[in-house]
Amino acid sequence: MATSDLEEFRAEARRWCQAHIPADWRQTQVGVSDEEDVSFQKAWFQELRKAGYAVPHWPREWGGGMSVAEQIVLYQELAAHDAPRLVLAFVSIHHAASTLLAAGTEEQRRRHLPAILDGEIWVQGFSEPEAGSDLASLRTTARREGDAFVVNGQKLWASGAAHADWCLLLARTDVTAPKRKGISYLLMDMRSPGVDVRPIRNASGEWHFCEIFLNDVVIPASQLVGPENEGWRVAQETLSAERGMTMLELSERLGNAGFRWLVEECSRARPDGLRLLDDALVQDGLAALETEIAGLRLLCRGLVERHEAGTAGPVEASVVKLFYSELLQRMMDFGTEVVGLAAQTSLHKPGSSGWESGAWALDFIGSWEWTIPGGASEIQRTIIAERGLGMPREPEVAR
Amino acid sequence: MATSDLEEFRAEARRWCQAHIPADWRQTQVGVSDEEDVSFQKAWFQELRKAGYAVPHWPREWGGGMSVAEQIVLYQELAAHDAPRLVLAFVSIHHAASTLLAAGTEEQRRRHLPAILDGEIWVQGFSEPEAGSDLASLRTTARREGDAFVVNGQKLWASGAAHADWCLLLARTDVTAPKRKGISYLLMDMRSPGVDVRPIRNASGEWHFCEIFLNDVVIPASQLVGPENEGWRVAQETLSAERGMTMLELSERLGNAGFRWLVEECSRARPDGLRLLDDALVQDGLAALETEIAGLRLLCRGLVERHEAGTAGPVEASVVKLFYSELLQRMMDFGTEVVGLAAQTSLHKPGSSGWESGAWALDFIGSWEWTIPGGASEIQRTIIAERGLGMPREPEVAR
Amino acid sequence: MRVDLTEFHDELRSVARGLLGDARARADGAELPTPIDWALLAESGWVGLEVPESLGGSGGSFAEQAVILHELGRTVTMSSYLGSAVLGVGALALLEPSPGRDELLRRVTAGDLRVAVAVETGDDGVGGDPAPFRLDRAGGGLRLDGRAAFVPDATGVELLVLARDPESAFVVVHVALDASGLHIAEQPVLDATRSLGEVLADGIEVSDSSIWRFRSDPGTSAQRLVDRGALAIACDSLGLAEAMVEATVSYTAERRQFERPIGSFQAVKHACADMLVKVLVSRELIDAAVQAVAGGDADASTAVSMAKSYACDAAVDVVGKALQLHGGIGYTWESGIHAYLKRAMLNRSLFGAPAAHRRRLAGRYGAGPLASSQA
Amino acid sequence: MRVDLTEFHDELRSVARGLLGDARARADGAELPTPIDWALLAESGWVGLEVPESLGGSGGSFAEQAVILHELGRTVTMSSYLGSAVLGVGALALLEPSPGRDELLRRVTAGDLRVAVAVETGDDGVGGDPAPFRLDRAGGGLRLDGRAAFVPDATGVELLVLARDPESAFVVVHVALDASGLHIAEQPVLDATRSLGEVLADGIEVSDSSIWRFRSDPGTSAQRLVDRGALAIACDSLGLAEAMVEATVSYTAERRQFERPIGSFQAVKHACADMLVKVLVSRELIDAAVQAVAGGDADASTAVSMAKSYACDAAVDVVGKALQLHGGIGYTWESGIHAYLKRAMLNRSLFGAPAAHRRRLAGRYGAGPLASSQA
Repeated sequence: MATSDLEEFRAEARRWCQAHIPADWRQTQVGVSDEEDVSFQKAWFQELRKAGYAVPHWPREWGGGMSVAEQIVLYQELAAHDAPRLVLAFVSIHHAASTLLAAGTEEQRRRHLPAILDGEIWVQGFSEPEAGSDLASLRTTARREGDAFVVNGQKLWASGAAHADWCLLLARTDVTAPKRKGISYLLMDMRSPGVDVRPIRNASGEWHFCEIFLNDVVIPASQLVGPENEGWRVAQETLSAERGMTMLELSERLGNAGFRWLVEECSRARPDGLRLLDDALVQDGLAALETEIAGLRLLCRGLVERHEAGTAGPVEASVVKLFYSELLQRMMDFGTEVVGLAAQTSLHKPGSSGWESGAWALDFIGSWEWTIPGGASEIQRTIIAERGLGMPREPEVAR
Repeated sequence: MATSDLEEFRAEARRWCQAHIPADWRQTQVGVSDEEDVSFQKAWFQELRKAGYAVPHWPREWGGGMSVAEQIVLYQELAAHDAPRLVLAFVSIHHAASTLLAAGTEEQRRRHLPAILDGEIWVQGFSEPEAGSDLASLRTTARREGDAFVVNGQKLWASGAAHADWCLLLARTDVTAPKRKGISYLLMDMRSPGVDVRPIRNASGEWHFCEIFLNDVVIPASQLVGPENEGWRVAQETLSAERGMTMLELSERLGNAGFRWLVEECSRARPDGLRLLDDALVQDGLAALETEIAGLRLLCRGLVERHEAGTAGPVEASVVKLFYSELLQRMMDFGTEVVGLAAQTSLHKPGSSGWESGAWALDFIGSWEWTIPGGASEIQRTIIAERGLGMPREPEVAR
Repeated sequence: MRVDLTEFHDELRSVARGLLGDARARADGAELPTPIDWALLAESGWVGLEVPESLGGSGGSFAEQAVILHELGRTVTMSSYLGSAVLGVGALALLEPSPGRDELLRRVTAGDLRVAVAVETGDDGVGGDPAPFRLDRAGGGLRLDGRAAFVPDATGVELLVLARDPESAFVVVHVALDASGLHIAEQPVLDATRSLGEVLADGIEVSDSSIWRFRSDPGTSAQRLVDRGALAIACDSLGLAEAMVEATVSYTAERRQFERPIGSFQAVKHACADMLVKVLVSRELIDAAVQAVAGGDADASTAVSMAKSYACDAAVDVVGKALQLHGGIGYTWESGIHAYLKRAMLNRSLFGAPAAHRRRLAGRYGAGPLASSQA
Repeated sequence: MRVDLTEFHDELRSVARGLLGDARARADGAELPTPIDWALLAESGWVGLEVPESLGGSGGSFAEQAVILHELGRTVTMSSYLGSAVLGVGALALLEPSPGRDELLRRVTAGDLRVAVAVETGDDGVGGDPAPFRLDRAGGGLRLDGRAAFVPDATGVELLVLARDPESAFVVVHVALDASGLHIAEQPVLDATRSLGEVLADGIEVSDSSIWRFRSDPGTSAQRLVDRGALAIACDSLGLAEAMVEATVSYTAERRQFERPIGSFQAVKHACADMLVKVLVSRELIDAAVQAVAGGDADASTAVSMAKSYACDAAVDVVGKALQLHGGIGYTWESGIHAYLKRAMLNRSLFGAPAAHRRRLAGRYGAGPLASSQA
């Protein structure tokens, strides 16, 4: 796409943002009930959908079709104008859609992609209590019985399961195979008998994580994605496929609203007339953060472009995830520390925010939601060293 | 000892320091030849000896006999008055002496302890090229032949070997035993035929480290320390025994001359009239360093006192070594960075200095001499975790 | 040379650990933290540790309070010990004896009532002005004005405020709770185990008998009071951090991933080693500061600033790493680690941020040679 | 959208890597670093990368120089590329054409002579005054005064100085080496691979024909010149750091301790992963700054300050960690890692310390909303 067309698109997206993003959404979304939050999220999704901005990364035939360059511009503008984040639909439009597009049957796609556009909500059912970062050691079983699988087990950390219609489920279909073999990828209707969802409270006091108990849940064999026992491979491919653009979105948010608030916070005159910004230590810390955020945004942009060109390295996504999560944590820690006692008085963050909401202390706590799941930082470092740098693997443990 | 007696001793040590420490020794010892350095060191040792300050930690019968409380005061005063360090005699008065006192025969003690007071210099011959932090995997062999051992092999990182009269040698006397068994502890005359010393240059450009090549060196069996094949145990016990007081000396030096210079350096008016100290960032960095040094000094003092009382924990010495070495490195890095281009123009540090000499960039390089040898920081952390916290050991490697 | 109280402290610690552990176990599962029974603390003699025996206390020093504070931190116990014992008893003990002061001290010690002291708990209290209130002459009497935010345990108790009198000397004013112009409001914070409040004095009429003077130099005494608060917080943070090291070592020994206990991985071990080193350094700095404060040393503020800045920074790092090493479990509300993190975060900011304390330390560098702390 | 020069850059890099690698191998074992043959660099066309084709150059931009600088850093090559090509050619290219300037540029490009530019290379050059010299009217003519320390490659070459004329505008003065009042002295530094000098002008009489003016706004041009220096150093540091990551990965794969390659230990792996991340972030920031400088972007200084502060800080950390992971071997002179560490240390301070660049970045925060760097 020529630069001028892209600049025209930027102007268009900018106008849309100015016209459609409610100026006061952060104020109105503080302390809302669960139902209000869900309805705000669904309404915002439809608003974006009308503009063609909800699923820009999907193929044109399914309602997307934006070029990568345009998507970058779109996420930059949404971030610059501090749009509400699509939290509820996140799994639906990213993991669920990319799984269906990459490995689903035509029938599965036709059943679910339009439904997602109409508001069908998905949850990811991968993690389990005993597995943690060793995701492949999952224990939930799916026993083949005629034309169906009968599933038993327990899933954990299923974010938003309480509102989900469908679940991306990994379950063991061959218990005798080595741990990465014998896992299958299934689409599970959350209204199936035997599915029991129990929200658990997290460190910030929120309830979005859930346990899912599965007790003889019957899933028709037609809801298998990819070949039986090949679910691990399918999950790996689709997990990494989407990471680039979502990381780009997050890095743009951190660099726009996130950093801007921090500077604004530090620019506010205190009762004694001084501003935090007058402190050389604060200045230095801010400049270091701005620099790292700039590095992150460039890394994300490179990842997206190289992914598109098919030249991305094997661990670029791990590098981005590691760097983003620890930078987020450091930045929120900095915000908490410099804002001081006042930061301790924000007891709620607005719904629909990103990982940075201006409630520094709460956001600092929330940052562990990035350094722990999806392969904890320790795991990412090992992946980067072994797959990226080719360093020798841990020797086999003697038994 | 009553507080008043101790304060009297402090006053005495202070008067001695004021009278005996040459005010200009740092200036005169920059860029001296190797011979001048050795003769300055030997003369300073005799000066201390006359005052009873050279080997305060030895038993009274051998020329020492100072209480731990007095030794602490002595090292505080020497550090406060920036005395030259005993570099050359370090192994002689510490490792050699404590080994002889703990595990040597009466004859060995009588042969060497008075000689050390007269200037006999010792070197430690433990490390080897292939062993590194895995000290116990040493390969130098000592074959028993009648009343003697015949030694072959190669030692590395023998600091000061070029000036040494005697060597504390670890060699393998049973090549079939597991790696920590079958090692013996020998006293080797450096003038024995077959001993070849070659200095190697280090990263700072200095030559104090040496390789020692051992080719059919004959060591009389009477120069064995402790039982044959028990050398590893002997070495472990004597290595840790001495660490407390020498670390206390180093921490007092870091807290006195080291930190004082840094503050003085930062207090000097620059051409533009400003001082580094006027920069809030520099102030913050200095205060953080002063705090950590205070913590280090208290840790060292506690280690010495608990060691004396027999209540020191198994990893206190590792904690001190790790914390000191990384603090030293951080502080020298800070000095190098804030002093800036001017720090790059000090090409030589004074002989007889401690690890902090005011030549910040050179001292920064020198700090790796602490984080690498004697069990690199990585090894210390493992020791602290496994022996101090009782964490599970690395599983056995499958072969 | 100081009297060796090690054995006495060990015993006190062991009793406190048992008692607070039991209380903690009883409170587990409650939705909100429950304050520990104040009567229990008073009966145990912990409130009056520094109170003269003649007034019902045990005539000890801050060193004994430090033991209790450490244990309260270990168990993230909710109590008004900080407000009533550390600051309340601490302030009263610094004052000239008087019937009013003696009576109040006796009753606080006995557990009959609690007391809060409104002092500056922000960065301004570190080397700046610790008194948020001032007394001015108005008509024939005196009137009190000022505002203190984040006052520990300020609601529902007797109130003392640190003020400057018309001659600018520091005094403590005992304010009647029904005084006109007094507004006290709870200030909710993320850490639900601490109760903080805002105290506003808007022209309160004050009688002479409720203005109490310090026994020693008022400036030094006022600074000591705020230093007590800072050091108390540091002791609390050390307790938090220590408990988290132990919890992490124990969790990672049990939790298995990749066919081995995760505690056998080097990354986990080295992180725990670093946590331990931070705890040990914190402990040394705090022990030294406690001795300096208990002994009334002239340079106690220096030791306090070192202990407060290092230990409170370290505790946030240590608790954060503990959360990380506990993995997803650590991030649940149920694991309780969040309570440690929130308290560590609040502790870092309360009674002066680390940077504020380092600024006070750096203030000494311009002024001639540094005293070498030998002790 | 910019022309894609990736392929051209890849080729340039590959040629440079071969050539410098060979030169490095030949120099190995020498007691002191030997400067690389200047004629070789000129013949390879590297000196004239930014010189117009009409003057014998290849008409490129800073982007091509950045490729060479990166490779010079990787191999810690001693050369006067920084002084002559980055600053010398850079300064001349910013000037109005004139016979004297054109002739000098042509001869530098051909490798016939080298040139140094005395600019402010310390913290003051970052957002402060980059010109260490001033021209004053004296009698009928002009005289030059000033002093510049740490001038790259200042000895034994033609000399340009950045000065302010009597109207305070920036100009470049071509100083005759035999001018009375000129003192040039080598300034030895720990990093033996760099040659730095002190230039002192004590009332040098200057003729009009040796005062050369900038083509564009003098203030912007002078700042660009110093920014070029800072960015060149950042490219060098990135090269150093990258080479050290590779060396460490390769060494730890070979070196065995405790019956396994040390590279299989998690502590070593995680350290290498962190080193790589720092290198990758440095690379992104440098690529962006190189584009901004090559394209003459208005906010190029911002990109340069980010690249310089991050990459030069990171390089010291990365090289230091490389030394640590090489163990005792890394600490020997023979391993050569010391040369990387010393150069990384000097780089960190030259053309503005990281803190000075961050101060320049922070200067933007007070002034209204931040421009969001998109593109």
